[in-house]
Amino acid sequence: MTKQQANWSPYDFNGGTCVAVAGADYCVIAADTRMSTGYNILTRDYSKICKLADKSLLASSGFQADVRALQKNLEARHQIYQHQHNKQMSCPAMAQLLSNTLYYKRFFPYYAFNVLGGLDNEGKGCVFTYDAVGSYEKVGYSSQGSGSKLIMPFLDNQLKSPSPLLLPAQDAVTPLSELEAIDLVKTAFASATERDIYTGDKLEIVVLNREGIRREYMELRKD
Amino acid sequence: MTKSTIELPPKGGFSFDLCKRNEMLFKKGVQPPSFRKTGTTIVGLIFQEGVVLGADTRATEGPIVADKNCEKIHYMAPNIYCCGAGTAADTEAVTDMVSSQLKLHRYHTGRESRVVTALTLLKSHLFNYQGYVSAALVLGGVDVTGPHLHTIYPHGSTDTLPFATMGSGSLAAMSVFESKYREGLTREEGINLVCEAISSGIFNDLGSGSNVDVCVITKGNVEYLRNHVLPNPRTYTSAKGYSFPKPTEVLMTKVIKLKEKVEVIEGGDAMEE
Amino acid sequence: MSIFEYNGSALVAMVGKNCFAIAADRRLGVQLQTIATDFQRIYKMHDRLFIGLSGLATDAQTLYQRLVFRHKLYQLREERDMKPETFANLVSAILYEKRFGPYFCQPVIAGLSDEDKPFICTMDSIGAKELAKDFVVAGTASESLYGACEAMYKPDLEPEELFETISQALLASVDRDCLSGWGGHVYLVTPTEIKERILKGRMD
Amino acid sequence: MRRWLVLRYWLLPEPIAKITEAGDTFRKGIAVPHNHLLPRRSALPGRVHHGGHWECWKCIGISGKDGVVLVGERKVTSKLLQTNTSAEKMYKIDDHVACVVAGIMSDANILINTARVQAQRYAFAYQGPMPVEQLVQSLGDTKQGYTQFGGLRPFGVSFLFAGWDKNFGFQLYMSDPSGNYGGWKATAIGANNQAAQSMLKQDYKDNITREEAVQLALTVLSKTMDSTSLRSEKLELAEVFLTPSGKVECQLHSPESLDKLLVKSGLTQPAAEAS
Amino acid sequence: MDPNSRLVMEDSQRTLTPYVTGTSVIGIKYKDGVLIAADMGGSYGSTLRYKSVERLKAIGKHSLLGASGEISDFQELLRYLDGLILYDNMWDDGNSLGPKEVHSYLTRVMYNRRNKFNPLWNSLVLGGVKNGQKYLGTVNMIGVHYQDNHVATGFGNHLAIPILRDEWREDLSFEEGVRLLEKCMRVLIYRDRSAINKLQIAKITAEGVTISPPYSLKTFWEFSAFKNPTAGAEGSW
Amino acid sequence: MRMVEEGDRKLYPFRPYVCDGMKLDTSGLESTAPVFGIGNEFLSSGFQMTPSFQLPSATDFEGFQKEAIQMVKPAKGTTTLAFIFKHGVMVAADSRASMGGYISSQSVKKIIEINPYMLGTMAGGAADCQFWHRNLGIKCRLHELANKRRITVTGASKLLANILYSYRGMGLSVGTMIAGWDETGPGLYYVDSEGGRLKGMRFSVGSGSPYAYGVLDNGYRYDMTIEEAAELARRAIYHATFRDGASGGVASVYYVGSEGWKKLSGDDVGELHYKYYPVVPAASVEHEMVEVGAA
Repeated sequence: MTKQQANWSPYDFNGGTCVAVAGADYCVIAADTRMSTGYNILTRDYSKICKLADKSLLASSGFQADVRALQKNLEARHQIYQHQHNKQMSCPAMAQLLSNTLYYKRFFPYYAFNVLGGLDNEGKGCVFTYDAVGSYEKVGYSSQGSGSKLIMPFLDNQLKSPSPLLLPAQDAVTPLSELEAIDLVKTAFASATERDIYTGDKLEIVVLNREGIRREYMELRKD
Repeated sequence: MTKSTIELPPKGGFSFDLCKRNEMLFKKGVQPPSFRKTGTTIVGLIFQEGVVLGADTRATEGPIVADKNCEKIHYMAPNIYCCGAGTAADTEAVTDMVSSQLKLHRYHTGRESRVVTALTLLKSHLFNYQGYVSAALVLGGVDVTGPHLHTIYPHGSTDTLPFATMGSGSLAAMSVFESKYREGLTREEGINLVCEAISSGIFNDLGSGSNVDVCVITKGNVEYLRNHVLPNPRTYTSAKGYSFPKPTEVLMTKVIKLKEKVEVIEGGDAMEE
Repeated sequence: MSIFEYNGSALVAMVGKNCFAIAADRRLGVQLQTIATDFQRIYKMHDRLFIGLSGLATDAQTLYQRLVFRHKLYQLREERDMKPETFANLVSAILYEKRFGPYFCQPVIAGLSDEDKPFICTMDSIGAKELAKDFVVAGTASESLYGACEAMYKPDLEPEELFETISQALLASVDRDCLSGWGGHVYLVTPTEIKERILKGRMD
Repeated sequence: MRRWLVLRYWLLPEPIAKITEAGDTFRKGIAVPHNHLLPRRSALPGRVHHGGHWECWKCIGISGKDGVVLVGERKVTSKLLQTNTSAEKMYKIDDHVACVVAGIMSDANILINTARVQAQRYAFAYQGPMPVEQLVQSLGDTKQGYTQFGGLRPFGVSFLFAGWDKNFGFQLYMSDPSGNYGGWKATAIGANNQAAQSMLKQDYKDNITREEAVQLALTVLSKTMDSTSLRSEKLELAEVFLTPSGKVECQLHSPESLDKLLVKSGLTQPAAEAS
Repeated sequence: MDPNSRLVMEDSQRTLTPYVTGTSVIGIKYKDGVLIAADMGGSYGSTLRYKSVERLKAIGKHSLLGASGEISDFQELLRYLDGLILYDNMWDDGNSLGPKEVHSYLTRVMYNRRNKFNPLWNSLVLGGVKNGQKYLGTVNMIGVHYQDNHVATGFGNHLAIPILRDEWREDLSFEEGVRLLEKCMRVLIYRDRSAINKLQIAKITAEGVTISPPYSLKTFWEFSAFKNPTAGAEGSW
Repeated sequence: MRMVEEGDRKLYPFRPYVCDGMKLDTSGLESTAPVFGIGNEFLSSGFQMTPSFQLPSATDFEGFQKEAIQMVKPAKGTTTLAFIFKHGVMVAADSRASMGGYISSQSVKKIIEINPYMLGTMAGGAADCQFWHRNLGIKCRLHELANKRRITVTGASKLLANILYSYRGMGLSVGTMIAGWDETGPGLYYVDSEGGRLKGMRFSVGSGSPYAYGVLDNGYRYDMTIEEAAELARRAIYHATFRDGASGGVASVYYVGSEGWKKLSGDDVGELHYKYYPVVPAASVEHEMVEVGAA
């Protein structure tokens, strides 16, 4: 390590993209497994998806140390919750906890862009998307990370349903089946890998439905 | 009529008349634009009878891949080629310029160009612009004095080497060269080593990617193998393709029919169709 | 706020079977404020050559006028229209001439070359050419456009399919960008006709 | 054309010396009426003119109420000569102005290029077509410059300009090497232009239509030409007119459309000499 | 809790630049365990000031630590680790900290020192074997940590990793592993200005840790082209 | 953080900072015992229960804030408005959140329901507003429980203003309106993160406010019917979304009356535009013959 200037930065950007799509009775959470810094790849196999509770999975990208610290923090909080309430946290509850946890570091933010996917109490798929300091919103689908700007327009085009704020309310468009959602996510990531240098190597897809959690992998471009 | 400001045809070289305005904009807190950069892995090595040059084919604009299959090995002369890394426009322009100077020089001398001529022309141009024309080049060729390989840095300094790598993937490529290069490589071994070095850059450096271009220059013969290796096909295209849920709504349509111009003007009456 | 985001723009050109389409948004803004919603960003150099100019509007307009100047003289001297490849080189030269005080403008060139082979190309603001065989994008919504086109593009589309694909890609992308949108303007050019259409998009 | 010019300049330095050397005789000849302007042997290998008198290139221009016509005679001096389709004497300066040349072609090319650049500069600055008179005057100024200072020989070229603009409608101008120019209803330059001029004076009537103008021009040309019948490769015709949608257009005729025209106007035997 | 008061209290200045630094460390898993290699150089800026700096240390019975970056911070870390291992041994419950735990501990230390804006200016490679499980992880000064079959720090990421990603195999024998590491170290000696040709390779297997005495590699600098490079191209450098 | 004295270097204690000397280790009694028994203070990553803000002890706090926010680009940009009229308070807002030029969401709920009689609007940093409005809701509920009557709009806005004032200069960005109905009738306050708190009849906040004010001031009359007021509010939000790049999505309109608030409408501004300015029926396909020079 040659002599470094004094202006070291506590932050770094480790790249990667994550996507979550909620269905009627399932939730697909996917993220690539590349971790990089600057122009080189640190590892091709680092999972960005963390199981916080049986019905909540968190995918985050950004600064890996902050992401891991945030995950450990939430896992610990979930342990305490289970000790105190003798039950698992529901996904919306975890969503609020994540928002608060992010906001507590409002003046020294976790540099982590999170998307929380899971099943709510009625077993319906739900996805919450965040900015780095805790502002969150329940959505039908979302993507975060370096390739999110590439993926979002495509997801909008395929999955856009009337906004929940509409009054008189319009019923949501019929969501995709689980297989169609997985196919959509695969295409989204293949497209993002083509154009974003920080996305690639391997795609980890986690499907959460009534039966439980199932993982699937797909190779992505390695360049 | 007052002499209009537009000089035509411009006498060549750079025109600086927008600099003052741009300076004012930057002072008002506007960020200067980032130009398309070729992150790039470019290499060259000398083997028994000549030189092998190699390059990847990715051009990036920040984190976004702007061009998935660009050409980084530029023609300089029938026996000289040059790989470029750095600002894409600069590498393109400086190699084109020197290539035309070499051509005029060949007309003038009636002899085959030498690599050292190209080297000197490039380095003096780059030196004049003190690195602002940011082109990092690997110049290779075979001339009457034999095979030559040089690297040229944006500030104008040059090296003469048996094997060389440049660009953001140069370290990955250099690790392959340092561990596998030896003197007297045959043509096949040279090409394979260059492919290995470029692939090392493609897979380990984020600034490089897509395909491998190779150019083999020997006495009196050049083989430019464009997309010699295509190691990175797209991994997934959905079988059934996608339909658009909501068709596009159009407000106004205007159709202009084009027809081949009919030359004959019958009897001089105005042309009506 | 980068200089390219001052006025806001979105441009995409796409190649189909023996035809091409070039599309742009219609907004002219000053940072977040929308000034005009019918801004013309795509210009016709001649019936088989279109150029879209994104970035700083003043530079785009000046550059267009200079290109008309040079193209008109070429037409008069050569007594024929300029081929797209030649025109791309002309634009690249004009931009690179201003290397150290550049026009803040990213052109997208689309044309039918000889035997009606479609030709598209884009450049950065100092003329680094990028010849693509599928699609090229430019403007503040370029990242979204890259993603949308990459996912929606299929080779050898028929003209009407091409029009549908490029319009969907454009509208999907500008709906994710604050600085471009307010409708779309699409030119679909085949060897026999030019179809110019105004798209109905979100006006927010 | 420009590339050909540049290459030629680069490759064959030898003829330049010829012109400058010829220029000496020329400077002496300045006071002499312009028909002695050209040195004995023309410098242009491709353009051999027998007799060396350039004034045998006859041009007629007639301005009518709905269009302006320019006719230029083309001396075919040897069947070996390549008569490619691109016009030799008729040139477009801009979409709304055409001109026909009488004089040394090399000089004309320079002036035409200057005129085209002036027109585009105006269009760039004002985003509209350049008024025809302003264009002719700017070219006149250029020519005049060479007659007063600089030690350079003047351009040995006379032009007929035909154009339209929204200020004065259809216009016809004649400009000569001194830089003088004048607006005309109809005029002729080149060999026995007096004869042509007088013929025009008789037959010209004020609001002549474009078709009548074409007829008149062709008849005057055929009468004043020494060669017998009129064939399409012996002349060039350009018309400036308004399309039905009101856009000005200037059209240079191709040999085929000229043949049809000649047949229609009975100035040549039908099909006998179909080129 | 008034946010402003906390701020005033901690305005002490902290050294934020490294002084004496060790260059890259590279580690790989092999058939029986983990191999880590590091040279013995300690640079003071651009001067190769110290030539016998031990940058490989055994930690407890199951872990092996290699460190690059600021040597004094590395020594401070060793003191923390002594405390940790001592505390672990004192439980005397028949269990001892394995590589996974030590790596996690190191990550927490680095991350929290980063949070205090008083980082330990190091990049660490932590290898080990416990209950037959091989482990190889790394963590840098701001807490970025991951595991892989081959890791490197500093220049190793640029020069060694491309070779390792090409030639690493699951079933590398000890000799092959050492030869692979030596190949990487040789490239580093050629191309890294702070590397010196005096290195150690440490091995950790279920049996324990062995750290080789310092030795040098055979290097080759005699390419003929380097002797008279500008033959036929006079005027070039 | 107390560094260990030089003296006992070799016996460097593993003893936790928490209990030095003979003090009993009572940490087990606390409701959430620290997960990690030993180790020194810098190990526990700020894992206290009561929410406290972990501050970066960077020397240059402001510089660090500017950089961190620059990098993190929290969602911002909006148009909100509220006005008092004869029948109560009309509150309206758009639903777009943008990060730099990128639209992160088109469906953000910017009118926050503090309690059935009080609404808060969100403008500026989305996270700041969400968090502090939720916090304000808790405080108002506690007030009700303590005082057996609902908090007044004045009181609630003062609570928020005091909190925001305590964080002055630390980079919070909030521009909010507290609208509600209490015993004094309709109440409307504007509170912002610079510490400003204004009672008023008509406010618009956010990057789109100039455009909203234009429509609002033009159409406002005290004695409007509820429908007229709702239409005015909707129209103002629509015009703001048309002109301002950072506003868009859905125009939500709420009405606060004596029985509390009621959401009147939520209309996508995309459709609203074509309702206000219907497009002339699809123009006929014009054919235009133009000959073209030979290719």
